[in-house]
Order: sequence, then structure tokens, then C-alpha cells
Amino acid sequence: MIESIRFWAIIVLIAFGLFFTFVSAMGVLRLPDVYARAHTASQADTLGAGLALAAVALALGWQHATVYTVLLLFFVFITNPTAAHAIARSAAESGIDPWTKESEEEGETK
Amino acid sequence: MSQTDSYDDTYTESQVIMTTVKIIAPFTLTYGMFMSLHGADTPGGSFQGGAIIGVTVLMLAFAFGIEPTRQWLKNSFVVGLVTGGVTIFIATGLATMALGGNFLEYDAFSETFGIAHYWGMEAIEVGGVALIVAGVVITLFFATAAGFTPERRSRGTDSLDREVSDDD
Amino acid sequence: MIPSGVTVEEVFLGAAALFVVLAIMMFYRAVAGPTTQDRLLAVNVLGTNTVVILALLAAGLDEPWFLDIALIYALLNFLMAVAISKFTVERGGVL
Amino acid sequence: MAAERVLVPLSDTVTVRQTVGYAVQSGLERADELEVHLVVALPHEADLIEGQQETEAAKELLSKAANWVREDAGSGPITVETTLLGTDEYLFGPRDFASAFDDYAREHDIELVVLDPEYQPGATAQMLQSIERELDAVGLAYDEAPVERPARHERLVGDGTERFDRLFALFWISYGFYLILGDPTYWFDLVTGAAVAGIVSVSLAHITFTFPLDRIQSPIRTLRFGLYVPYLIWEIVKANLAISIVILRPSLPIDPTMTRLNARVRGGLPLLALANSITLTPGTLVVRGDDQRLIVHTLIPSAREDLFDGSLERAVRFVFHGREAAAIASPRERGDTEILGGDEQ
Repeated sequence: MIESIRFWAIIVLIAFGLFFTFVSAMGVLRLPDVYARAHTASQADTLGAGLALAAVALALGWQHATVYTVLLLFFVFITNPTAAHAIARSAAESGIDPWTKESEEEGETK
Repeated sequence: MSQTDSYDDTYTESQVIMTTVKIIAPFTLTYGMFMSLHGADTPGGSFQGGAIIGVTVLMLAFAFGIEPTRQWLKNSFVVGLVTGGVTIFIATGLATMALGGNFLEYDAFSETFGIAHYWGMEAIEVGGVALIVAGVVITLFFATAAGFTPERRSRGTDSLDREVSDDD
Repeated sequence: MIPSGVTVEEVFLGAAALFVVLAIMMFYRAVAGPTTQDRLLAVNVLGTNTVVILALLAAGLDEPWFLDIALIYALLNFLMAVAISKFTVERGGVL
Repeated sequence: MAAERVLVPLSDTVTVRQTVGYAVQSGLERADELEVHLVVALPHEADLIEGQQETEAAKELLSKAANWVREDAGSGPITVETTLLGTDEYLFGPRDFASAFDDYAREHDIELVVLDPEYQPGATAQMLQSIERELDAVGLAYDEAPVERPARHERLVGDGTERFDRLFALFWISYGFYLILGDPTYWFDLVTGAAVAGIVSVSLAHITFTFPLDRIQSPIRTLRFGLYVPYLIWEIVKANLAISIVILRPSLPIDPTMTRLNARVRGGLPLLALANSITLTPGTLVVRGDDQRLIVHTLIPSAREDLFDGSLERAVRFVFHGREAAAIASPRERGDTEILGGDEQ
């Protein structure tokens, strides 16, 4: 019974993890400029990675390797937004203008 | 206030990046040393451990700027790291030879002192590989950063001084 | 209840394969992306995916030491993002 | 000859005493009569919780400094004025401080500012831009006091107070982490862990803890942070679903805008917590985070509304300053929000 619950919990976590990573990939491909892409890159991807890592931790159960997985989870959650911030900041520093609805109407694609 | 006004024209280190680095630096350093010390019995190996120790310093340098980091980590300390590593490496090797084995043949230790093969490996892993790798990573980085171009280096000193005083 | 014929290991390996497909999608942005920051972003996402793939493989193949590599990879990935985003800004004395 | 008037901004630094001394001495050399205006600029509004403590400290500093001036002047013809600045406004970076000093100088007909080279308004706030630059920008003449600066370049490693607390805290954090990684029952790990934790704490304690540790407050903050994490995860999941719908729709109904938010959090750690929370919540991305001015890129209008409602900001204030501090007006009500872009494009 417990095994069965654990199995399905793992399936659900992995499914959602894949879904959010897919959203992140779609976002990076579809969105119009670097700032907008950074949104999905940092957020949907972090959540996707987090869910997948949680599934791994659940599968490994009560053993030493789980500690590493949890550490990895925390590490990803702290560093990913910072990395996205660093990239967005560097884009702002190099003077890339953000895409807006108006700029699209003017036919300007950035 | 317009956008150009708020994006000030002096480059300052980002507080967000600095604080993240501040928080994760102790953990990565601990982890790097852990890997170096367990290099003999886990597949991670102390090469990676040394690399992580070096990377921790690089991370601080990226977040705070090179000059403050260079002042924090004296050059002599880094050189000491490398020479210490090489010394331990060679000393372990020669010790095995002195005991009648080949260079780095750890079995000589267990025959003479009755200690496990493991400890010779440990000495090489920690003393030799980890220290050398960490030292070389840091030295190469600072050397590359310092010798960017001679002209920029001299021009940069005064702005770097200001950077030191502006940053935390 | 657990469907017969499917083990947790197989689920992890299948998920890892799908993650690889998603990671490959990032190559488009890494090659096409008009600015350096776009490419950097794509590589960063690719790196996060790699970390997840390593973790999934660690569970799927029962090789716990893959997690060591994943942790180091995550660290280097973060360092790369910070480092390159600083180098792309051409200012006197940035570093 | 009219009396010479100088403005001396004070903050609690190691060189403040020397600065006051220099201001008096050099002033008396230039003119027969000297009027010294001592000001402390407060970085917080006086009615905020964390501001009250600072107000007390500032008053104490002012009365101490007034005594120093009288001491140094001896029987010289000298007048002392002490003022608290910024009690009714929220001063942000160095620019605000410089303009506050400028206003004061105009009001009192002061031509010269004697500046402490270590000047840092507020105990926890760190100035990113130099105040000298901003004083130049507003056109106020300043004279930097030539003080002996012990450990001028030690900024990276903090100010050296509470050394023991920092070492102690980092030692146990590092040791705990090491034992989690290793095996707490194996003697080799126990011994090497202690050695490693020693090295880590000595080399990094002053980098990690640049803020003063408080023996009572810091553990409480850690506990409150534990309460904050589930709330944050809930917010992340909620917003992620919202953004997934937007991205997967073929029409891609996005409306990206740059906004500015003046957040009422101060110092590195609260700022990091807020900035990373904002970035982790989909739809909002912090582009610049210097001092309190956050430049935030928002992707969809609903995320922008959430940001301006300031629920994350309240939560972060709850973590660092307690329950009372969390109950503040939302950024929208304070007028601390602004949508950038549009006309500049």
C-alpha cells in the first residue's frame, strides 16, 4: 500500500516536473525578448527541476544519497533566481531595451 | 525619474549576487574540503574537491571584484598552497622509496608502520592533488585577471580603489 | 497499486530521456538567440536540465555518486552565469 | 567677518571622532567664529519599528558629538547645532542623502560639508555609490577629513566586531553541514569535520556575516524564515500555473513592462530574500536591485498587481522585523511604484 502511494507520488511529481520544464522550454523559445525569456528560464525551470529532484529524493528513500538530493534542491532554488537576475542585469547594463506591446506595433522586433 | 537616471553610470557590484555568494560560499568551501578528504574512498576524488575550493574563491572574486578578493587572499598564501601541495606529494612519494618501495608505492607504508594502504592514498589525495588544484585554479585566475592589458591595469587602479571603498 | 512490468527505475530513465529532449530544444535558442544574454540564458537552462538529468540517472541506474557530479555541475553552472554576465558588460574595472 | 558655517554629517564609524576634531580645528583656522552643524541622517522613517531604535542611537551620537566639539574648541568662539534629518521621509541611496544635506545647507546658508571618509548612514545599509559623487552632482562643496583609517581595505571582511559570535555561528553551520555530508558516527569525519569547520569559519566568517548578529533575534529570524518558506512555495506554484496558461496559449497574451518598486527592506540579506522571492514568483523578475530601488520586469498584468500589493514584501518584513513590522501600507498606497518605459521607447 505504502509502496503504491509512493510510486504514484513519484509519477505525479515527475509528470509535473516535466510539465513545468516543458513550459520553461516553450517560454524560452516563444517569448519575444531576453527579459521575458528570463522569466520562464528562472521560474518554471526552477519549479520543474525542484519537482523532479523531489521525486528522486522520494525514490531514494531514507538513505545517504537523499541528503545530496535535498542539498541539490536547495542549491538550485537559491542559485537559479540569482543567475537569472545576473543575466537580466547584464542585459540591462548592455543597454538592451525591453520589448513592449508598443514596440511590436511599430514593427520593431528585438 | 527616467530610466537612464536610475541606471547609474557607475558600475556597482550587484547586492543580490553578492549576498547569494556570501551565503553559499561557506557551504561550497566545506563541501570542497569534504570531497578532498574523502577523495580516497568516493569516486568524487580530490581533483574535484580542489576545483570546488578554487571555484569558491573565484565566485567571491566575481561577486566582489578582484582587488578586494586579492587583498583578502594574500598572494603568498596561494603560493604556499601550491608549494605545500607539491611538497606533500613528493614527500609521500620519496618516503615510500626510502622504505624500499617504488615512487608512491603505498604498500611500503603498510609493511613498515602497519597502517592501511588507505592512509598513503589519503595523504596524496588531500595534500597533493587538492591543494595543487585549488592553488593552480586560483593563481591562474588572478594571473589572467591581472595581465589583461598593461594599459588597462594601470588605468584601473584608481577606479578599483574606489570600488573597494564603495562596496561592502 | 503499481502497474505490472513498470519499475520506478524505468520511470526515472524515461523521464531522463524526456528531459534530454527538452534540453535539446534549448539549443535552438543557444544558436539563434540574437544577444549574448539570450544564449547565456539558454545555456543556463540547459545546465539546470543537465543537473536534473544527472539526478534522475542517479536514481534510475542506482549510482548515487552521480549526485556528487550533479552538485558540482550546479555550482559551476551558477558560476558561469555570474561570470559571463559580468564579462559581457564592457566597463572599466568591472572585475 | 561672518561666522564660518560647516555641516558635519555623523554616523557611527571608527573615524567619526577624528572627523569632528578636524572640522573644528580647520574651521577655527579659516575663520574667527565657527558654527558647527552636526546632523545625523536617519535612513528609516522614525515611526517604523526598526527606525525607533536608530532614532535613539542617533540622538545619543549627536549629544556625544556636541560634547566633542566643545571639548576641541576649548574657549574658542563656537556654536553647535544638532539636527536629525530624514525623520519624515524615507531616504534611499546616497543621492537622497546628498540632496537632504543640500536642502539643509541651503536653509542654513552653509557652504562646506566636512565628510567622514567612512561615512555610512544607517547601521545596516551599505552605500553602493559614493556619497562624494552625489555631493558633486548637487554642487555642494565638501572636504574630506584626513583621518587615520585603521583597516580601510578590510571592507570585504566586515568591521571586526562580534568576532566570536560570527566564528561560533559559522563553525557550527559548517560542522553540521560536514557531518550531514559524511557519517556522524565515524571518528575520521568527526575529527576532519572540526578541522574543516575551523578553516571555513576563520576564512569566511567575516564575509558571510557582514551584518551584526543578534543572539536573540537571529535564531528567531531563522524560525520565522522556516514559516516563510511554505508560503513562498505556495505563491510560486500558484503563479507558475498562471504563467503556464499564458505561455501555452497560442495567442501569447503578454504585456511586459519595466516597473520600479521602492521596497522597505534594507541591507543585503532582506534585500536578497525579497529579490529572490520576487524573481522566483513567475511573472516578475528583478533586473536591478541596488539599495531599495528594485527595477522589476513584469510579464503579465496580474503579476504586476500582485507585486504592487506587496504581499511578498510584507512577508519578508515579517521574517526580519517581526509581526508588527509586517503591517505596513502596500507599495501602491505608499506611491512607491512606478511603471517605467513606454515614452522612452
